[in-house]
Amino acid sequence: MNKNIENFIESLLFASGRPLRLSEIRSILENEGIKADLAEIKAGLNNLEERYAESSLELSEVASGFRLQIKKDFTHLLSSLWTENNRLSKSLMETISIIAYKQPVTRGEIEEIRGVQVSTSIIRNLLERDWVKISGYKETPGRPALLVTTKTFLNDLNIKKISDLPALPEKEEISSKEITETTEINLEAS
Amino acid sequence: MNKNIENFIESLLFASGRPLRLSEIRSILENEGIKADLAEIKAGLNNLEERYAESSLELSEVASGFRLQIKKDFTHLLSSLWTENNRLSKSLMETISIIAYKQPVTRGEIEEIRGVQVSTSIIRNLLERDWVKISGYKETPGRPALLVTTKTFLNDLNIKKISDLPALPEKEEISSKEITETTEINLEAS
Amino acid sequence: MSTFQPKQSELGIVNGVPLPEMPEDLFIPPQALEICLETFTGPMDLLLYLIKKQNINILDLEVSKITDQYIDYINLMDSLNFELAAEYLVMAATLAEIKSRMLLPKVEEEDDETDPRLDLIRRLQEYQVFKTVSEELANMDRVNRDFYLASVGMPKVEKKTNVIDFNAARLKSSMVEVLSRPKLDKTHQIAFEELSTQDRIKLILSILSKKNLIGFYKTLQKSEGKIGVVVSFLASLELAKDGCVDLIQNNNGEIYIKSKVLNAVNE
Repeated sequence: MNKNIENFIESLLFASGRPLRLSEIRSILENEGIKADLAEIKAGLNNLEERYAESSLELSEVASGFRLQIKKDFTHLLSSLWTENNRLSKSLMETISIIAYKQPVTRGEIEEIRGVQVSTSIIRNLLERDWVKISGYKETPGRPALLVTTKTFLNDLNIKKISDLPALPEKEEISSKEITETTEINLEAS
Repeated sequence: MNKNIENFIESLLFASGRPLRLSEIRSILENEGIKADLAEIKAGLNNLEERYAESSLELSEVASGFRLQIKKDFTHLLSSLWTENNRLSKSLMETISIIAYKQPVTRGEIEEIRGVQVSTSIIRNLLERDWVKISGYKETPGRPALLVTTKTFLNDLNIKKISDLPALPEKEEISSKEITETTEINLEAS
Repeated sequence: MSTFQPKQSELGIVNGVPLPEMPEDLFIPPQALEICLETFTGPMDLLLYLIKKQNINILDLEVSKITDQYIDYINLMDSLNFELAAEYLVMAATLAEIKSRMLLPKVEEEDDETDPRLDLIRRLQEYQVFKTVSEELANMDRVNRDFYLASVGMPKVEKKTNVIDFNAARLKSSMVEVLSRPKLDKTHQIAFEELSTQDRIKLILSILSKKNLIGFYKTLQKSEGKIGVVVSFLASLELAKDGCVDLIQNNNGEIYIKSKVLNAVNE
C-alpha cells in the first residue's frame, strides 16, 4: 500500500463526513507528524481528481471546503437508494430565496415581499436543514430575529459563495409618466 | 468518463451508506436496465478491489454485504477527526450493552437494569446510528416498544452474529435474570 | 434532472376552462380547486398569475379587470367553503380601493406619485423578482436529489486504536459493570398489596417521633425492593401534603424527611 499524501488526504475526506479546507487538512496531517504545505496539499487534491477521472467519484469544492461526491451521471441509478422526499414547496423556495438575496432579513420583511404569512413550519424546516440561522436581532420594536443563510445551504446547492447564486432578474423601471398614460387607456377600456 | 459496470457498482457502494448484497446490486442495476448476473457483479467487485489497491480504500465483506471502507493503516491519522464527535458516553455504552445482551428489551426494562432513566436522546442516537431498531411492542400496559440490535451494529462491531459477543460471567447472568424477573413485576405493579 | 416544475400555466384551468372566468354553475371537482388553491403561495402569486393570463406587463396593470377576476376567484373559493388565508381578503380590499380611486375624476395637478396603483405595482415587481429567482434556485443542483455525496465505512480495529472507541470487549465490560452495580431493587418477590401506604405512614411517624430529621432511606427495608421505595415515597408525600412533614432534597439528590409535628409540639 502506498501511503503517499494523496491517500492521507483521501482518507480524511472520506472520514470527515463534512467538507474540509486546505488549512484543516494541513493541521490534521501536521498533528500526525506529516509536514505538508498548502501547495502540496493542493497538488495532492489535483492528483486525486485525476485518479477519479475514470471512476464514479469526483472532487468538489463547496463553501465549507473540499469533499468527495458521486458524478452526476450516476444520479439516476442512485435515486432508487434514496427514498427520502427532497421536494421543497414553492413557499419554502420563495422564503429561502428572499433570505439568500436580502440577508440579513426578518420574518416580517419576508412576509412583506411575499404578501402572506411565513408559516412556522417553513422556518423550522429551513432551520432543521441548517440552511438558515439567526445572525442577530434587529433594533426595532419587538427585536425580531435576523435570518441569514448558512454554509450548509451553499454546500447543499454545490456552490462556494452567495454570489454563485443566479443573478436577480432586473426589475423594469417604473416611469410614473408611463403609468399615468396607461391609466388613461385603461380607463377608456373599462 | 467510463460508465462500465465497476463504476455503477462503485457509485452504489459510495452512495448507499450501508453494505449491499450481490443480489441487491443486481436488482438495482436491473431496474435501470443494466443486465448483469451475480458472477459479473462479483467480477466487478474484484476489479474495484484492484482499483483501490494503491488508495486509502478497501472493499470489505460484512454480515449484510459488501462495503467500502478506509484501510486500517489510516486509522491513526483519522483518530483526531473522530474523537471529537464520536466518543460514546458511558450511559450510551450501558444502554447499548443492555440491548445487545437482553434483547428484545423495552426502555423501561433498560431503566430498571441501569437504575436510572434512559434519556430519549440516547435512544435517538442509537436509532440514528442504526445500531438499534424497534422489533415490536410488548403486550403489557402501554405496549412499550421492544428494542433489538441491528445488522449495522454487528457490522460496526465486526462480528457476524449476536452470539459472537463475549459471554457474560456466569454469576452475573444469574443475577441479571433475577433482575429481569423483578422488572416485570414492577412494571405490572406500577 | 430536476423534479421542480413550475405549474402556473396549467393550474388555473379546470376542465380546460381558465378558473377565474368560470361560470358559477359549472361543476368543478372540489379536489381540482383545492389543488388550485394550494398552487398559489399567496395573493401576490395569484395576482401575478391573473396578470400573466392577460398577457400584459405588470406596468400595464388593468386594475379594474384584475380586481374583478380576483374577486371572482375569491368568491368562488368562498362559495366552495375553502379556507382562504386572511391575506387573500386583505388583497381583495386593497384592489377594490385602488379600483374605486381610479374611477374618481382625475385632478389635473395631481402628483404622479399619487397613482393609486404605484405601490401595488412595486410590490408585484418585487415579488416577481423573488418568485422568478426561487424557481431558478429550485432548479439548481441539490444534494440528495441531483447529486449524492460519497461515503465509506470506517476501518474496524481492535483495542484502543479503535476510532469510535467501540468494540465487543467494551460492550461486555459495560454490561458487567451495570449488572454488578449494587441495586436498590435487588429483591425478593413481594406482592404489591402486602405493602400499604397507611402502614408506612405509621412507620415513618413512629421513627420521626424519636428523631426530628431522618434520611428517606431509613424508611426502607431492603427486602421490599423498589416497591418499598414507592410505598415510602407515597407515604412521605401523603405526610407532606397533610403538613406533618417537610421533604428536603440536598444537592446529592438525597431526600430527608423532617417532622413538623414534633416542632409544633416543642413550641
